[in-house]
Amino acid sequence: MIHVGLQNVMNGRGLAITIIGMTIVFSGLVAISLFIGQLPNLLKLYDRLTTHKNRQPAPLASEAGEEPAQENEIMTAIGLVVHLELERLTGESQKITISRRPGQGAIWASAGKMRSLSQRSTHA
Amino acid sequence: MIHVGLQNVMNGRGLAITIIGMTIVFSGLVAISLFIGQLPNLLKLYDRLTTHKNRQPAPLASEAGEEPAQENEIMTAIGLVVHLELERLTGESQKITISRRPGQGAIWASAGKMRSLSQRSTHA
Amino acid sequence: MIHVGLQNVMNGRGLAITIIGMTIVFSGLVAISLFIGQLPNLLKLYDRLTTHKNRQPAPLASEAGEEPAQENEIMTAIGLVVHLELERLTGESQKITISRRPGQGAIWASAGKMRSLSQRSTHA
Amino acid sequence: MDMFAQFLAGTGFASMTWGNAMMIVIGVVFITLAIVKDYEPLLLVPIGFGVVVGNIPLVAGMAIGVYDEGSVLSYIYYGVSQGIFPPLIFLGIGAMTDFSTMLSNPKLILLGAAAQVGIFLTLIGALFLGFTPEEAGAIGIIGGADGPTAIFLASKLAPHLLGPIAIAAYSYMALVPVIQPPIMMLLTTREERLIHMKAPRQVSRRERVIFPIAGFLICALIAPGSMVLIGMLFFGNLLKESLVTDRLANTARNAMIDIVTILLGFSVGASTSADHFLTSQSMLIFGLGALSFCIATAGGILFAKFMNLFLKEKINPLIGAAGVSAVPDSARVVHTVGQREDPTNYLLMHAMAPNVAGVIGSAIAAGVLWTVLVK
Amino acid sequence: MDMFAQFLAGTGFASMTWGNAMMIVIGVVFITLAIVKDYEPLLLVPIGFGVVVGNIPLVAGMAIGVYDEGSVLSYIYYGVSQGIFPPLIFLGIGAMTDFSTMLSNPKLILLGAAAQVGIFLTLIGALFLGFTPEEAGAIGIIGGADGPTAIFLASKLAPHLLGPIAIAAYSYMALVPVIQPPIMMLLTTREERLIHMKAPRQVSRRERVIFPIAGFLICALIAPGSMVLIGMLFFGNLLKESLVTDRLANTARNAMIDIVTILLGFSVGASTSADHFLTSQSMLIFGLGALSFCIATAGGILFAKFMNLFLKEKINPLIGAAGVSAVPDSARVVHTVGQREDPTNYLLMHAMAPNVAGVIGSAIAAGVLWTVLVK
Amino acid sequence: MDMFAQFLAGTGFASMTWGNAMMIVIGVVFITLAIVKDYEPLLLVPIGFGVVVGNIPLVAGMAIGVYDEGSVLSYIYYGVSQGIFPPLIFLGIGAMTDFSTMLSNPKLILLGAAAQVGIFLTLIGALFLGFTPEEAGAIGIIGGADGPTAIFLASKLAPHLLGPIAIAAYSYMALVPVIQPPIMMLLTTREERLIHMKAPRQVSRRERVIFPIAGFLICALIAPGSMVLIGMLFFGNLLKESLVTDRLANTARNAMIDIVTILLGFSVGASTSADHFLTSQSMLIFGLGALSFCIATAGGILFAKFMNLFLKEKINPLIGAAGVSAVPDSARVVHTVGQREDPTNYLLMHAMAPNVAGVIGSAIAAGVLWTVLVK
Ligand code: NA
Ligand code: NA
Ligand code: NA
Repeated sequence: MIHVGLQNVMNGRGLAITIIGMTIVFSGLVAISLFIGQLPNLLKLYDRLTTHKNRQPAPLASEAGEEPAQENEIMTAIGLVVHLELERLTGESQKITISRRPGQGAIWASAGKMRSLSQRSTHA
Repeated sequence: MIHVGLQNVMNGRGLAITIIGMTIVFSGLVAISLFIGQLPNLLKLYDRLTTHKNRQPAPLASEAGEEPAQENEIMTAIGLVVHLELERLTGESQKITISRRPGQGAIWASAGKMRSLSQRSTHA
Repeated sequence: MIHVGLQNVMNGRGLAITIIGMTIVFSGLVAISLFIGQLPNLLKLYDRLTTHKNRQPAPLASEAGEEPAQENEIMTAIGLVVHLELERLTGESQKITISRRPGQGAIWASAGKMRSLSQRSTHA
Repeated sequence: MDMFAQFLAGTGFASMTWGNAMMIVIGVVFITLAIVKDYEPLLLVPIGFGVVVGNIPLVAGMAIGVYDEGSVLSYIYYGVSQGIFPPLIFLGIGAMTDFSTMLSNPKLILLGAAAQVGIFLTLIGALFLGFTPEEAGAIGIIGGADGPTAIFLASKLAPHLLGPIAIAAYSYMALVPVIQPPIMMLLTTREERLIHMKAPRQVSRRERVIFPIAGFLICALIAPGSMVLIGMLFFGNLLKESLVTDRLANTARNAMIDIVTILLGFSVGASTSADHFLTSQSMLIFGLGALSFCIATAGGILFAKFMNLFLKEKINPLIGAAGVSAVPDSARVVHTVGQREDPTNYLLMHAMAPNVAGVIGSAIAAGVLWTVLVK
Repeated sequence: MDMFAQFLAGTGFASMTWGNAMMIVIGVVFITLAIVKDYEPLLLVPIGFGVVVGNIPLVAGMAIGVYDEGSVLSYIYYGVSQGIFPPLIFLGIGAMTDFSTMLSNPKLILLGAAAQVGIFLTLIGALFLGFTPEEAGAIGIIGGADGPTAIFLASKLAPHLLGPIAIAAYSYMALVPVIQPPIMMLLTTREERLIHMKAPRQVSRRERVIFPIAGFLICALIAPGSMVLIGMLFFGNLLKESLVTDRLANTARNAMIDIVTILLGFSVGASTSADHFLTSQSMLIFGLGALSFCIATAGGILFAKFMNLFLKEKINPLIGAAGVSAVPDSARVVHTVGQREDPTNYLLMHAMAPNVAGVIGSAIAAGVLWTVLVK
Repeated sequence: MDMFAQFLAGTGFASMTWGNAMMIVIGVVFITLAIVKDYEPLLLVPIGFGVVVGNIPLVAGMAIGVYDEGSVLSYIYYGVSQGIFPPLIFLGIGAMTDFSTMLSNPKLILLGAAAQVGIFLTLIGALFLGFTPEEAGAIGIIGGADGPTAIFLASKLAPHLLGPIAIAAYSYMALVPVIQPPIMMLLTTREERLIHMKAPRQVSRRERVIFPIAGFLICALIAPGSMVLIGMLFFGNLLKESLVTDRLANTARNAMIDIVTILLGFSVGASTSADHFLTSQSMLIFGLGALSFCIATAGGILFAKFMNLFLKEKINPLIGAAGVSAVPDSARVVHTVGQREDPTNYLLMHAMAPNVAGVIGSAIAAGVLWTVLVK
């Protein structure tokens, strides 16, 4: 027979588990919170250190992600308009597009393109 | 040695299986046939009952599926033309589009959109 | 203790494996190379034989693949332009399109299309 | 250099048998038919290449082939031998099937029942020829004209015959445009073939949503053995028709069914190594399979003519031939034969009704056979 | 014709129980809610249909059901019972989750921690009612409001309760728009609900790339038991945010997660056959589950009010309710409730921060429970 | 509160070793290289994150890691340890590979054979250093510059070295743009590097359809051990070139290969826990791996120069370096080095011929090694 009662909670160390559990959950998320909060400062520090020593700023993000932005901007704007128009037409449906990375596999793609071009030329 | 002959069919209860099998296949499909045949009437009955009791007709289909049709119609027409044009261009190839449901995941989508908008604005 | 030395190579038949291995690798690729080199001639021979006997050239490729090219050509050209424009807009991203075969499943597609057409007509 | 001799003895040339060579030729013929004649290419190309792969003589002691424990092909084949792939294919088929025409003309469903007579008469034939009841059931299901159903039932009743049964089922499905027209011409008059049928009525979304649930309950309660196949078929269809699970339906009918089709076709093909496949039993199975397709076609047509005795709006009996399943090829054949007589007669949509009903019918039949014959 | 009698005895009608019938009705209700009310359709439709399938009475001696060794459903269910599917779903969720708002407002993460109190208080409640510690842990995780996490932990701690726990978790997740608003109204004043929050700052790509790696290390080192779930979540997010693995992220959040969702939902549903499911334990689990959702919601809201005691820029305490996870439904509920008071208040983006933090929080909690309670 | 102490003792911080920390740093370096330098990101990101995950110290008694029976990671790793994933990746590679340039210039195939000398000389080196023949074979295949082939052979011959071999193979493949150019400059004169090659001829569809079937038969009959890898490669290519199975080819080269790549990369990475990975053997394997890449590159270049002694139309010997496989990176490296001397020299298309031939060559070599060395 199953007994209902506080003794079960004691036997199952319910309180200990709760305290430990909430402590660890909070530890984990507080640690993440603190790390995230400091991350921009750490990155600024890293940038300053690397810029000091070398000639250029750090390569990872501000460069890779944001330098070519000026030229990308117009494209993005056009892309947005096209996207919104398409969305309007297709009634909220959203095309899933597997965008191949430019570098990766570009050779294969160009191989295919060359072939199709040369094939066409035999008839042109 | 394998013997060919009617005795095998008897031993294997071939006739019984055939009669039972065809009976059950027919039972199943006749039952489906009868159900399908009555389904529109059942639905009409259901609609009448629910309309009697309550103020509005049943929510499921006639509403959810068909009410916004007037405004969707023009979109559908445009969509069809675009689709047929694309089909003509790409030679019968058919784009598989995973259309996300408007509700589901729309938050995530909008999150992405907001981010891209604000990113652009830093350069505009 | 592991001993380093030539005796290991002898015991492991390293030289024999190397010679056999490279021989077989070369055999395989030389055989492929020779076959590929002769393939166009073999196909020409096959075409001549079949044209001699029958009225038409072989059905497989030159027909299936290239006969409708004259009419496909303009489509391909348009398609290429559209593709390149899209690529320009979307920044090298490449849409993965699952192109259904025209024959296979076309019925199902047309079933769907018919349904949607008739559905619309109830509102038009 | 005895290692070299040893290796040479291990090459395929040394241990190649005539049977292997013949099977490789058959595999190439399958691929050629698929490419040149466009017969069921999504199945014949994987199966054909699998047949070629499965007949390369193996080196003793290496785990390579479908029947070698621990080999890659054996892991892939596991989905076939345990009957896991067929229900997943049914899921995808359900997610791409439109039952509308069937819903709008329920009496055509009976044609899909009548055509299943091919299954049971072939079972009797197989018993007659000395096959065990389990084997006879697995052979009979070839007449269901439905590849996944045939593989599923064969894996449950007669795993040792799975290869020939699967190959026979898919071969004849690919040959439907060759097998059916003569029988259709033989059993119908020109007047019958000229019958035009009324356009089907519009089916509401509610009907299309309710059908997969109710249809499943009816089938599964009457024949619980059909639960897995029928359940997956109607589950896929519900994903499609509910409209709120579009993305799942899309994946089920694209990536998922494609992956399973590739693995199923290839590994079924690879299971046909000559020593397992080239037996007198296989020849009998192919003979019985051809017979079953003919009987099934005739069954559908004759039942349509029988129904016409009672109906005011006559059915074009050609569409009875679509009751065999073989979706959508047999419906297309019906359409083509009908148009040969009268180019203005569009039978395609009407033929889809018995065609999809035939899928349900043969899944029920498989459930019955499994229940009755399983040990 | 005793074979016919035998077959009839094997049909579903003969062995149908009231429990089965009730479960089938429940399955249909799930599907109906999904379609008509649009409650979590991607989960409720597969689960609902699975419930219907799982309650068709089986024929003795046939391997059909989830619990029959060698059946197709048992192979699919293996991914559930071994906890394989949940991490794969987390991979896909990671590949579609945007942590930006969380990164831009790190203090909101704490709300996602506070809401996990529902897990532990429910554990105490379950212990009180006589469940074993392992069972109590598995039941408590329902309060994490995260289906895959609940299934994962239940499969590890209390596999015999997996069905009810999974169904309870998904049911209440679907019912979030019904459960949460009254609690939110009860625990907040109108002034609090009117609080507008500052627009989040712009997050750089570097932050978004570093976060999944660093976040994983922090969580996994503090609670190694959460490694599998958290690892997959952040792995998927890295695939997304690195931008160089777009195609992998795309497949993870489309084809892969869809396939796993279909199989998981369907087989979890099919595991609820009445004899396994309709027990007094299940009723208790459903009761405790409802309780845990309420406690979790209250925990998040009250902790937000507590934080406001110390903060200059006040948090709108409504967004504390989003700390339960149930992504993205509870964030949407927060937004809706907020707009009811002030249509110009856009809480959606702010609520996403505790919402995704809640996913991490409940995965950590699951890791702790697994570590502490595993035998 | 001894439970708390017990839990603390179970956290990662307590049991973290220097080895684990070092491996985590290596994992982060992999990810960084992939993102910043764009080195093979589709592989290095999953592997790198897997390395991080695999080096979180585990709690005793919990089934989490790759080597713990019944853990989720062990199920995923099963596809690696049984060699199931590599053939599936080859299927996808076949479905995206265009063999046209190879077909149009068959003599360049020999360069793909010559570069395999790296495999066998490395095998001799490994034997010399005291590895067993099986281990030496598995290490030698690193010189094949083909990740899936290396994993496949290592899983068959030396499963205990699979981790280091896979990581070495993928690392050096990623580093091809760093390793190859100096060797290319060293072994060629400026005149040689300036050689222009004639544009390849047009290849008909028939040739492209026949090639995968005939090529498979040739390879599989000469080296049956290569059947699985080569079979899948050419099966995928047939799906692509037949044009009638487009949808299958599309799924094979998208959803399917992506899913397998994610699972393979992640679980290979996770198999590198420091105690399994940081051994003196691993260091030797990395040394031998670097050597094998250099030998393979040199082998291809020198054989091209050797062929030029007999050819009227000279080959640019740079393209010999593409014979190592590492598709398509080494072909790109050839192109880049060639353009450095003469920007009008487009070697890319020419280099693709030995590049894809190198894939076939190393699969044959793997088949030979498997046949000769398997116990
Ligand atoms: Na049928
Ligand atoms: Na949560
Ligand atoms: Na190679």
